[in-house]
Amino acid sequence: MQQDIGQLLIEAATLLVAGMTFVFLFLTLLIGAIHVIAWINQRLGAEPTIEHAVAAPAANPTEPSQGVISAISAAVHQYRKQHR
Amino acid sequence: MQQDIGQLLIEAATLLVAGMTFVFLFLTLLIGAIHVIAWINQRLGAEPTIEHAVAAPAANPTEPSQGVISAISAAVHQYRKQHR
Amino acid sequence: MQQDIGQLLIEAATLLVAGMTFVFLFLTLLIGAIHVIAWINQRLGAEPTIEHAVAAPAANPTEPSQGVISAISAAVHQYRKQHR
Amino acid sequence: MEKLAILWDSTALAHFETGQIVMMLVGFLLLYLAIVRKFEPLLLLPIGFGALLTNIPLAGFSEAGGLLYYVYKVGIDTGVFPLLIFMGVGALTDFGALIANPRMLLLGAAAQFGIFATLFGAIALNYIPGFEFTLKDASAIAIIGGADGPTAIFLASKLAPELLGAIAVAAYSYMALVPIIQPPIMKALTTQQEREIEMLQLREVSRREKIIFPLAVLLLTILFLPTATPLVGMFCLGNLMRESGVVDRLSNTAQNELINIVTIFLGLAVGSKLSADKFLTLETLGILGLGAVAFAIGTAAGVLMAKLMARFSSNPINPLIGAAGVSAVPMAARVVNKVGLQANPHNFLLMHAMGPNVAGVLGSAVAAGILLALVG
Amino acid sequence: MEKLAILWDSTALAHFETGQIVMMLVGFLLLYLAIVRKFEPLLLLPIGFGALLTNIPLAGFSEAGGLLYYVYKVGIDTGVFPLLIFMGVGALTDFGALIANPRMLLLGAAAQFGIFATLFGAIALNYIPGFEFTLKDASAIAIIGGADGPTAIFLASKLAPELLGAIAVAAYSYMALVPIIQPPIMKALTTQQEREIEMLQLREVSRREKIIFPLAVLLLTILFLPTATPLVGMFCLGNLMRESGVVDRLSNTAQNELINIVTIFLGLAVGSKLSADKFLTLETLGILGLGAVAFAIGTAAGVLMAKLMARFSSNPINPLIGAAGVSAVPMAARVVNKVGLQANPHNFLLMHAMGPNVAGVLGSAVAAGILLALVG
Amino acid sequence: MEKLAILWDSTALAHFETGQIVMMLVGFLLLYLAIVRKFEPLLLLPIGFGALLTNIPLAGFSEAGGLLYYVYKVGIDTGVFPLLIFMGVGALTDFGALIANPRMLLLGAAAQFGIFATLFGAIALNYIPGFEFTLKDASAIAIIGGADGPTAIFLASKLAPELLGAIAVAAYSYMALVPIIQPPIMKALTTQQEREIEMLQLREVSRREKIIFPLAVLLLTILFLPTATPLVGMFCLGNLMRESGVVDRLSNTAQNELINIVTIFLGLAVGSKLSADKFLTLETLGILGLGAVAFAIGTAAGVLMAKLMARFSSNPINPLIGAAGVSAVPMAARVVNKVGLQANPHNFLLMHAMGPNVAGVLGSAVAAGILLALVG
Ligand code: NA
Ligand code: NA
Ligand code: NA
Repeated sequence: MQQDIGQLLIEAATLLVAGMTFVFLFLTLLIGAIHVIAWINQRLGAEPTIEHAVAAPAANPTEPSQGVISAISAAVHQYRKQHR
Repeated sequence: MQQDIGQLLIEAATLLVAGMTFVFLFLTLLIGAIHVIAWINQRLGAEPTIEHAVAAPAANPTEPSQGVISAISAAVHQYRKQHR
Repeated sequence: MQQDIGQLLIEAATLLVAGMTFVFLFLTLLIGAIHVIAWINQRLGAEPTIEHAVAAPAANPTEPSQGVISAISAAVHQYRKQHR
Repeated sequence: MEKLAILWDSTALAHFETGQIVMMLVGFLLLYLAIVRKFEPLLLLPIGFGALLTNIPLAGFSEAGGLLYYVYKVGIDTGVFPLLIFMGVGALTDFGALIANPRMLLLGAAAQFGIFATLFGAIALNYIPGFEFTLKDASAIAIIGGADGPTAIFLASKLAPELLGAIAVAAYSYMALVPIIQPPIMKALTTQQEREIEMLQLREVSRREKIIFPLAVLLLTILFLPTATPLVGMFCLGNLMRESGVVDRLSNTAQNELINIVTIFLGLAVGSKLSADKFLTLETLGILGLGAVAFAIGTAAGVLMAKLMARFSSNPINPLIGAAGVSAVPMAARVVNKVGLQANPHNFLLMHAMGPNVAGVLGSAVAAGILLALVG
Repeated sequence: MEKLAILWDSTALAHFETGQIVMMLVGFLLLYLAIVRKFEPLLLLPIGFGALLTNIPLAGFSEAGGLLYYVYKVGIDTGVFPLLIFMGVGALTDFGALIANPRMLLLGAAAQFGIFATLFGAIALNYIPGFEFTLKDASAIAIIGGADGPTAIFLASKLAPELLGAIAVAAYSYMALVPIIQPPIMKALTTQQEREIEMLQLREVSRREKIIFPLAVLLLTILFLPTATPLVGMFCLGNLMRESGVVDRLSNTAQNELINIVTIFLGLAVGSKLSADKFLTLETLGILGLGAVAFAIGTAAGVLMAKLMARFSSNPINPLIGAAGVSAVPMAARVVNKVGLQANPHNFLLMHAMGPNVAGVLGSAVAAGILLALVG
Repeated sequence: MEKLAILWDSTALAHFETGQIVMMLVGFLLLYLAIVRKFEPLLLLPIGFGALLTNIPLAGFSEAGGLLYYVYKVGIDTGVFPLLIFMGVGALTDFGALIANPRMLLLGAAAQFGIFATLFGAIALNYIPGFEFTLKDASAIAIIGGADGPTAIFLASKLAPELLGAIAVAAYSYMALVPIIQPPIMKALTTQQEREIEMLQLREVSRREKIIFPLAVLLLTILFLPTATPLVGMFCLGNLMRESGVVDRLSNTAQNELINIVTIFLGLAVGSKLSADKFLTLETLGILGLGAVAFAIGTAAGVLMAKLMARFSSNPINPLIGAAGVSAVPMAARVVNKVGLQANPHNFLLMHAMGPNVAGVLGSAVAAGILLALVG
């Protein structure tokens, strides 16, 4: 049984290393993602102020109509083409 | 199969006619009902203002007691007489 | 069947006596409990005013740490000793 | 045309049975009582509406797969809804008046005589041909005398589910009728002089006492009446959340949104039990009659107990407050106040009546526990 | 290292299928529409998020034991969620404008032509190879023309659960697109003169009428269309709670916390149906196309009916208000108001359009009942 | 008399077992901690109360048909309750401070060392006779070091349900003890000079960044750690509802009524696991000890990581903020602020500590996902 515990301990140690590695990798990736978001945000320029957004709720959902429906349609076509 | 679709189409057409007929009949009946409600409402005269109703919540549920219980009792008796 | 009802009636009568006795005993005990609570309350002295309690929410949960954990630990030990 | 014929056949007109029509009228009657007469509208409105829905031919609200079927299964069969209501009521209840004057508990105890006497009466009713109440039925009916809706629904769902609809309707109807049932009894059993008695102001109760109280109630219930712990336990949880002052957001939710949501569903589920075959029976008449008797006896017992206590008390006791022992919070306490004011325009009994009133809630929960232990 | 290999294998990267990636893009598209374009965000945000979650490889959100699986089973399979939403919508709806001018119901009726014509169109689409809509499928698709989300979800869950995702997405998308779809049709079918017509002010409606109205609606539904009673019944319960004035705390909870909670779960559950095998099909394209047609036809039918009524009416009727008959409350009524203002800056049609608008809700619930009776 | 005898036999007095009495005392202890000491009262009050109820002899709260049985089955067995709490927490969390200074994520990562080191420690404890923790047990215990209640409950319900009661109690107790556990460690590992360091003000974060952030987190989790998506997904849904600004009514409900309702039931359900046979074991002692170790190691790792980062950073970093990486939001950040103020009365670290603090929430959810992937 002592041996079993030894084996478990090795497993636990691997978990420790693998786990911490993964956590650091993952959160480092997220740091990169935040920098990318900030960069995109700057490129997009000043956002509409919140006041504006609140003042005109659901106000002008203009023209996207074609875009939306055709985007979904395109997706379906694309997919079906591949899976025929 | 083309024939099947033909038959389905006939069914759909019947549904179209029957459905719209029913919808119109039903909502026309409701128009009548609203007129009846308005007529009843006028006959009953001015309703107690809402202020009053709020001011005296659960205030005077007077005398109905006898009415209530005896109404339920009467209903039960009536029903039991018929279903003996 | 009339006999059955008689027996049921006796049961109901016993329930009546036993039930009322128990209700009175129980609520009398509760009277005692309230007096005990009031007595304890007086012995403990003035309680921290509510204002204080609200002003310092979760402020100083000081030193109990040892107390808490060791209390639970003691309970576990005690129990295990008895149930070995 | 054929489609219209099918549509016609799918209308209710071709399928209505007399019983369903009668029960719909009962549903409308309950809605009338709730909306126009303002009888316990929070419960009677959903109950009445549930009665309408459950009696629609072909709609199947209460059959497997129907909305009311699910609601009943999930909330009443399991006992969860009445217990959550009880938690909310606990969070809404202030025991201050009772803690300040604990002897008021005796009035809450005395008023339970209405329950046990009615249990006896329900069995005696079996001598009339057509009535065949078992002890379980009789217990579920008698609890109407406890004047407490969730307690009645909880007990009925355990002891006599097929009578649940009638029992719940009777319980809430009579609770609404408290202002009519009680005053004559109160006046018959007291003298003008007694009704004029003014009582001493209550002492202030500390927050600490209010926190310990629900725990003490729970502890006694655990020790002496475990079968009452579902009801009493959830009630004390609600009260502890209220008084502890450290979980106000939970307490507020229990007092408002949660109890409101559950009330809607509880009412609909109770209404779903108002079907002709279960409601239009001789039993229902018996239940209605026994319920009235239970309320009357409970009121009388409370008043008489108060008179007895007044005799041995050094402080003045107005016997009217005994009537509040039936619970029906806060209606019964208000009735006491009103009758007191009629006798003596300077006599404000409301706070004094709140003691026996909340004691009555505990009393009937205890009585329900006793019945579960001995009959269930 | 081995552990890291297992971890890598447990990442999604090794398991993604094209369909899942495409569906995630659809999910992001819905989130974009909801957040940036403000298309019906209350529903499309949770639906889009649900679409993301359900398509994650290995996560099993929609498999037995997964969160979305439970939510769908409990709320949509049973029909409970759309019915609760309908109760909340009922509690949010003011029928005053309709009671004041009941003929507006005819506009709500006419707009349902969009539903039934689309049903015909869906079957006709079967001539195109690849489409094989049954009558049930066609009915579930056609109800998109009712412009009412919970009605569409309720009917689809009963008649064609495998199409539910696409139908719900189409219904809410087109409801959001009402300001784009309707104006050209409205302008094409009316003259400048007609659009300038001002209507007489509506009479005041008494509280009593507002209380009796939902009961009358329910009664007629019970008598003539029991299959519509789940939807209409819960709607009327909500409205009765609102108007009765005696259960305000229940009404407020139904309008706020309860409908909010259910909306979150309903959206997630609908989103869980957006899997590649069910959504990335030819049927979805058909549904999207038919939905647009249904909205257009319903709008046109409403406007034409209004023109017809104007001819026979002694009071002036602006035919624009017919467009509000498709429901999509309150968006369609606002669109009417806006187009009216463009024609005549002093012409405020909002209140007049509310009548046909709420009539459209009843109309599509009735249409759903008819389809359930004849096809279900 | 016989009836009274039956009543007596139905009291708990005749049936109490020692273990139940001890567990009731534990329940009272938890209530004391919650009410008097204000230790995480939102959870410890219902947990303590649940512990009382579940240990009542004959009451059967946690047996089939009992209230707590249902609540546990519905909410914890399915994982639904912790996930809903996580959605609410997400809706309550402001990631602004983290987005402004993303390197703080490394502190949230370092603090997870408390989890993995404790996992190792739990296995090592098996050398002591009496302990036989499996890898699953050890993982469920170690997650206490994540200092996040719902994460711990979620993971324990998946990996070691029989330890759930002890783990949840330990997690919430230690979270309450953060102000006692952390300061000595923080002071031991830093110099007075280091603690005095003032940090630069954070830049402002735009609404757009806050909206994209939860989606980015979700996307990374989907790609690299699907097993964490239930926790992270619901968290991000709540945060997206908050930041999107288009579904404020849903966000408010998730932050208030919904999380309150779920908290009551979650607490009761966790309490129902505090039965003598599961809690009064050597394992519980191990869990209590390991939990304290986990917190201490996590705190130390966070502080040391902060010291390391300070060396390579151009901007000044006060190493105290590393302690906030264990999460325990917002308590740990407040502790950092307090210790900082002790060293330098002008040093307000609260906002700077919020970054690692919310990073710790993500970190422990990621750690839970890793454990589920490798051990589950
Ligand atoms: Na009572
Ligand atoms: Na409609
Ligand atoms: Na953490």
